[in-house]
Amino acid sequence: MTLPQATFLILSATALLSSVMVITRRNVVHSAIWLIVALLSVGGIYLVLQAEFLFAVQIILYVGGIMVLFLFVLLLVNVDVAMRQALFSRQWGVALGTAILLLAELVYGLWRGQAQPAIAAAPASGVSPGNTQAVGMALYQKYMLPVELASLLLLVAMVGAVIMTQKRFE
Amino acid sequence: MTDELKSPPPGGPAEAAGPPTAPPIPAVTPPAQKQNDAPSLKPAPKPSVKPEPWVSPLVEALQERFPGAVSDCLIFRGQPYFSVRGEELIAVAEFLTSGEGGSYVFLTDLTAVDYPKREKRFEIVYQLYSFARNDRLRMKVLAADGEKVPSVTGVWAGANWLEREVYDLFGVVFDGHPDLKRILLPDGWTGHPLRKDYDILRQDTAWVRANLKIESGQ
Amino acid sequence: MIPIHWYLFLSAGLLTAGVIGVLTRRNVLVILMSIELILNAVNINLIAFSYYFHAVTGQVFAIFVITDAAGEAAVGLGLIIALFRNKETVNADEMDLLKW
Amino acid sequence: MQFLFRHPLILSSIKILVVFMALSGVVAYLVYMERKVLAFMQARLGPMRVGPWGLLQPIADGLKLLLKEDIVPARADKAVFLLSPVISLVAAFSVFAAIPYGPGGWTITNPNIGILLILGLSSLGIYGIILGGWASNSHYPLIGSLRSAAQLVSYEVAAGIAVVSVLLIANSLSLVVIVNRQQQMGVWNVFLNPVAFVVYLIAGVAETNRNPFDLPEAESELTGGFHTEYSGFRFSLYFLAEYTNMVLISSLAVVLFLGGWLRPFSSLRWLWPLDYAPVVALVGAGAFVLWLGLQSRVRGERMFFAALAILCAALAGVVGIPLVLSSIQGVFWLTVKVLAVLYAFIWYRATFPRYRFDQLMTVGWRRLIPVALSSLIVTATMLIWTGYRVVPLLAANLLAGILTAWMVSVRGAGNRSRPTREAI
Amino acid sequence: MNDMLRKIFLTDLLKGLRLTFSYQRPEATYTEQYPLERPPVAERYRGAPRLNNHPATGETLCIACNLCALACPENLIVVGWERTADRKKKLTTFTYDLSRCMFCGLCEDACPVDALELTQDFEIARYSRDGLIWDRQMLEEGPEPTRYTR
Amino acid sequence: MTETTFLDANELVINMGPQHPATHGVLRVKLKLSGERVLGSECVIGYLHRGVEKIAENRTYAQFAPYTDRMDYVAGVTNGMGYCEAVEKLLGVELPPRAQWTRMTLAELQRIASHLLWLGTHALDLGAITPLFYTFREREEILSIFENYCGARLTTHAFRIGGLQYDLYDEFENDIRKFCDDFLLKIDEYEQLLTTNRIWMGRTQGVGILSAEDAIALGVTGPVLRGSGVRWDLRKAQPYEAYDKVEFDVPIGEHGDTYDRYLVRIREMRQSVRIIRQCLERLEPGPIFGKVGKVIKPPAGTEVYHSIEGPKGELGYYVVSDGTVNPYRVRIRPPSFVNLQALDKMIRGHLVADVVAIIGTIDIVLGEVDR
Repeated sequence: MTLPQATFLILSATALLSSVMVITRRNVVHSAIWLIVALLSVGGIYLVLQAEFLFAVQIILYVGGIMVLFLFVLLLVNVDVAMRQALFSRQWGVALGTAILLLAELVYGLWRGQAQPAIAAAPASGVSPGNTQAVGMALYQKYMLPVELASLLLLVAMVGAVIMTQKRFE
Repeated sequence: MTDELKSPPPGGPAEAAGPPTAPPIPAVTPPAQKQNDAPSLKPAPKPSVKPEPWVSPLVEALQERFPGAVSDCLIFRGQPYFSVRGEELIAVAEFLTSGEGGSYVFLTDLTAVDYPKREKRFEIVYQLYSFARNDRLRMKVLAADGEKVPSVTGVWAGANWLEREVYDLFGVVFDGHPDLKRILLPDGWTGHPLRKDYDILRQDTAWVRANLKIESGQ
Repeated sequence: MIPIHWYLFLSAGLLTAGVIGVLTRRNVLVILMSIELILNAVNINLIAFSYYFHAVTGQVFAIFVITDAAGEAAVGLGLIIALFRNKETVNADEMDLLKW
Repeated sequence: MQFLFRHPLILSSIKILVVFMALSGVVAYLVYMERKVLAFMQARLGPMRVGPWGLLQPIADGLKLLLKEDIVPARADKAVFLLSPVISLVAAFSVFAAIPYGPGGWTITNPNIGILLILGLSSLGIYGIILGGWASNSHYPLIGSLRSAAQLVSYEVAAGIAVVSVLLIANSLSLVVIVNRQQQMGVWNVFLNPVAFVVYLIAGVAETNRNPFDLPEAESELTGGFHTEYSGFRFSLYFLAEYTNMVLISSLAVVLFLGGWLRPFSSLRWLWPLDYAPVVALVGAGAFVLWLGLQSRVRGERMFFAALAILCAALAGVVGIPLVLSSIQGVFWLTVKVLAVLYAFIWYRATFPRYRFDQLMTVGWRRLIPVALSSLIVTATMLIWTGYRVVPLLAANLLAGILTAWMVSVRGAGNRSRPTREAI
Repeated sequence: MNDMLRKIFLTDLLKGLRLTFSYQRPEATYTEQYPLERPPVAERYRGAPRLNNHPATGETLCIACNLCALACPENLIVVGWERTADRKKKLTTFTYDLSRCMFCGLCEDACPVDALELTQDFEIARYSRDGLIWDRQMLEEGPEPTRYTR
Repeated sequence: MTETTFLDANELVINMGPQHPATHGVLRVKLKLSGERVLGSECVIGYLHRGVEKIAENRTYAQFAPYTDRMDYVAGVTNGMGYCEAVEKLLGVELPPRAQWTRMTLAELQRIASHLLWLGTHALDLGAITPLFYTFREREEILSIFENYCGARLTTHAFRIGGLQYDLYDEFENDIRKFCDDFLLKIDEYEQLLTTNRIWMGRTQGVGILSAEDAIALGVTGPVLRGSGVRWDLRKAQPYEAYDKVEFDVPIGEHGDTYDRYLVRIREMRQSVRIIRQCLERLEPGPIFGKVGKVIKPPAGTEVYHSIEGPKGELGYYVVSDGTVNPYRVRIRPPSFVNLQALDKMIRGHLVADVVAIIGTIDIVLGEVDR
């Protein structure tokens, strides 16, 4: 086993374990903490994939931004009340069955697909696909329109969030 | 620098105007200089030793308006005071705050004195001040133990804590006070320490034992 | 050399965890977090393929996904705050009225 | 032996260890410096008791904190409570891996996303604060951590935008490249874009929770904010993290704006005497210490100061060796500049009152971000229009900065308009 | 104009910064290094009490008139005396409860012969109440002066 | 977690004090908050209650004087002066001029010292740590003058009923002149740090507004009242000692907010310097004690209310005599106690951070509030 492989295995184990923790913890803050761990390990996997820029984005935006927002809201709303209520919704049995079915399907499909070598071609060495500059160029030249659209989306989301959280005028 | 004091010049705009919402409060002018500008060692007039009857238009107005309610109008060292019956207290207070009554709008102090041997043992003392007249006035209400005194919080909002303090330390109950409870002593205290029959060496031993978990040292 | 399947399996695992979370939990906040898990599963796939195909497109789309996640978090959390203010609950089961 | 040092892992480990140790010492003595500088600004003497001139005070403080009882509140979330300070500290320390301390080998690592990595890692420290405040299960810490979260998120935006305008000039995310670029241009970025520098500095003060932006731990309001319930060792971790962050923000300011390890006027050859500044500084320090020793009336102190002076002299001798001199040149200048920025931080603390929370948000969102944005836009425009030329960049930036500052402050707090209270 | 300068170039803040910076000159330091350098205590300082003896004879100056005990608001002075053969009062004991003393100086004022004096010794704080009731011997000899070592 | 959170419809109750760095002692304020906004408050006091008024009934007139120093323990001189004057009024004693001028000098110095302490701690509450050290340095100078004059620094017991116990010491006038000259420069320094500072202005302007009507209705006195725009100072309105013979202005504020109260106190300090200089010029040799017997026995059945302008407001003493050596009743009208009542009015609708500013601006001393 090579070093990247070992790194990958450790990271993915952490990611999977913490994602399980996210959905099973009673305390929402603990869920959030586990989610942060999961996101960090996913970020690590980006590094293994030589996507440094994505790694940075993952940490700055996801971990440093979105999750802080999550925690902020968690502290605002009453965690205590939520903790005393039932953990799972009423149809949790059906849901769990469905999800497991989905997993089985996916695993089966992947297992079958593994046999076909077309995708699993090893990358030719040379230019790293994770070059920050390349990503930037792609974003601002080829995908200019989507970038603009995404910025518009964010703007709308921001305005929406601000308006929604305003206290109502009595 | 030394003489350049950075204060507004006297009679500046601030003095003339005041806050726009402020009531017309005249700037208080100092009274005329006393005669003994340079108090020498001339033998001063022998100071009086007892209060003298107080005669003034205000007393007359009070007696006319509230017949029988005002008594013991005395003056000592230039400080007039009089007693009011408890029933008429609010009416008298409202009259005194009005312009006609001298606009004593400022309740400086409210306290009590305990005379345990008298029939009405408590003297509730109101120190009033009038900005318009630059004058002080002392009003007293007599109350027996357990007798309720009407609260003047409606007339002077500042009486709130002062009445609580009198309640706390003398046990005088004020009728109509918004939140009459102990203020200086703990809520569970028994007794009212400023009464003359409250021994200064007597702590509330039960309270001390329950709350401080020690034996009272006295 | 890491076979691409490893990434795909990991991604499938994260996806399933996210789906389970969304479907079974009652707390809206946890549901939102589970959605983040699903989005991350997607991202792993995108970047893995981008790596194996030597194309930055996958990364670009991963960035869009993250942008989307940010928007979703902002709006979602805003909704939750508004809901909590009015109904004092963060429980999905109890949010069954179309108006309050 | 030789090949061991050549292996990147081992070399990195050694570097990490050295940086960690040095940083711990720097932070400990930063606290000493803060106390001394504050004291002098306040007509006091500061620590004088532990050791000569209180020089051993940081050690005494550390020992005291270590020996103090470590209290965990009864209804606290114990695991999170214990973990949070560690998060803060790790986040603060790990960032230093990416800071270039000097040219060539004076870096632990030089990732091509350098500045992004630093911003990302340092933003993790916030979790220590939020979770610590939450886990304490107490009102004041909770308010403190909420304030902190809001404050850090807000000011990161301003700081980020200010950093971006530097990145535009340098055309790279790598810190080493940024410094090299400043050398090539012969001028520090602060002279190209002073507006961004000011914005970054103010936002940096806010990000380190320092006066006048120290609301999350405002002692007179929140009795210490998020770390109210912390004591002893765990408190010292927070403390350490905070001061490490201070060093970090100053180091970044130096690298991004003040030429990093570069000597002042590094492009002017004829200023070569400046290269001997390390020697002069050490000799000066030795002389000062000697003077202190002569002043002292305590025998032990005199001995100590004499020894210190001799040490300084010896160091000056070692540094005077040309090879050594040229190799520590970068680190010396970096240290001097970082100390200067840190001094400014302390100076603010000695001078300013504290903002209120809504005012803090106003400053962040309504003042700093517009100014930073205008500087960013102007920088980008000027770079395209005139290229890398100092005077147009500087002039345009100043103009834009002043204009924006004027615009945002027109209806600002400085007016004698007095907001009435919000009615209930 | 001034206002604009203030708003944009933060001159108000710079003014404060200049002031604090200027305070770093060494002569601005105001600290007294107390145990190392003892500050001078005012001549009239009211500190630890002392019962004065006649400098020449060593006899106590106190005439046991008890005025100090009467003047004391806290009633902490107890003067003991006996009548000598010629009906004169003679001091036997003198206790002074320092733990209750508020150093108001009324006893000193009351003393007609300058026997009782509040001295300039201010280092009388103790960790316990023990030994704070001073007897005649203690009052005459004065407390052990505190010594500080570095 | 606790039961309530910030977003709840019902409010959060927070205890500020009695152990809180910004409540100036052992004041406890129960704050009802919605988020960080104050909905209402309740002061819980009495932690320092020592029953001073009860003690007075068990002491002689002279013996009670030292206890007054311990009420407003940062302004012992004015406290003692008020008490002595009240008893003197009860006795009908006239003071010799030298005693009057000395008392005024020291009282104004004490006013400066009290305001300095207020300024330092108030600035500290708002996060400016340095003014505290500067103001304490000047206060130290004043306290040294006190120490030289009467042998104590805080609990001075400087005056006796009927005059002065101590005549001036040799360097008295020089010390004070030098202090006055330096001090005016030092005030400029405080103002450089605070008055025009944008943060300071932002923190204090518009905060804790108290209208003149409210101030009068609540019985508020002193700089707080003057900050609300009422030009009323007992030294002018009902002069005691020899305040009618000195010139000074009574600064007032316009808006009734924390900033105005700050300015009022700063200007008052300058006015105090002005008064002190005039006092020193008038100070001439002469007797320092009025005609008071060894044993103070005011006539039976008499009573007197006398109040002075203390640093914090009207400090009144109501003394009732029954003809014995012990006062029958001494009532102390503490300015802090009455002023503190206005706190609730002033903090409603403000943020928690403003509560700190407003507590500071009232300038309370808990020793006086609780007595």
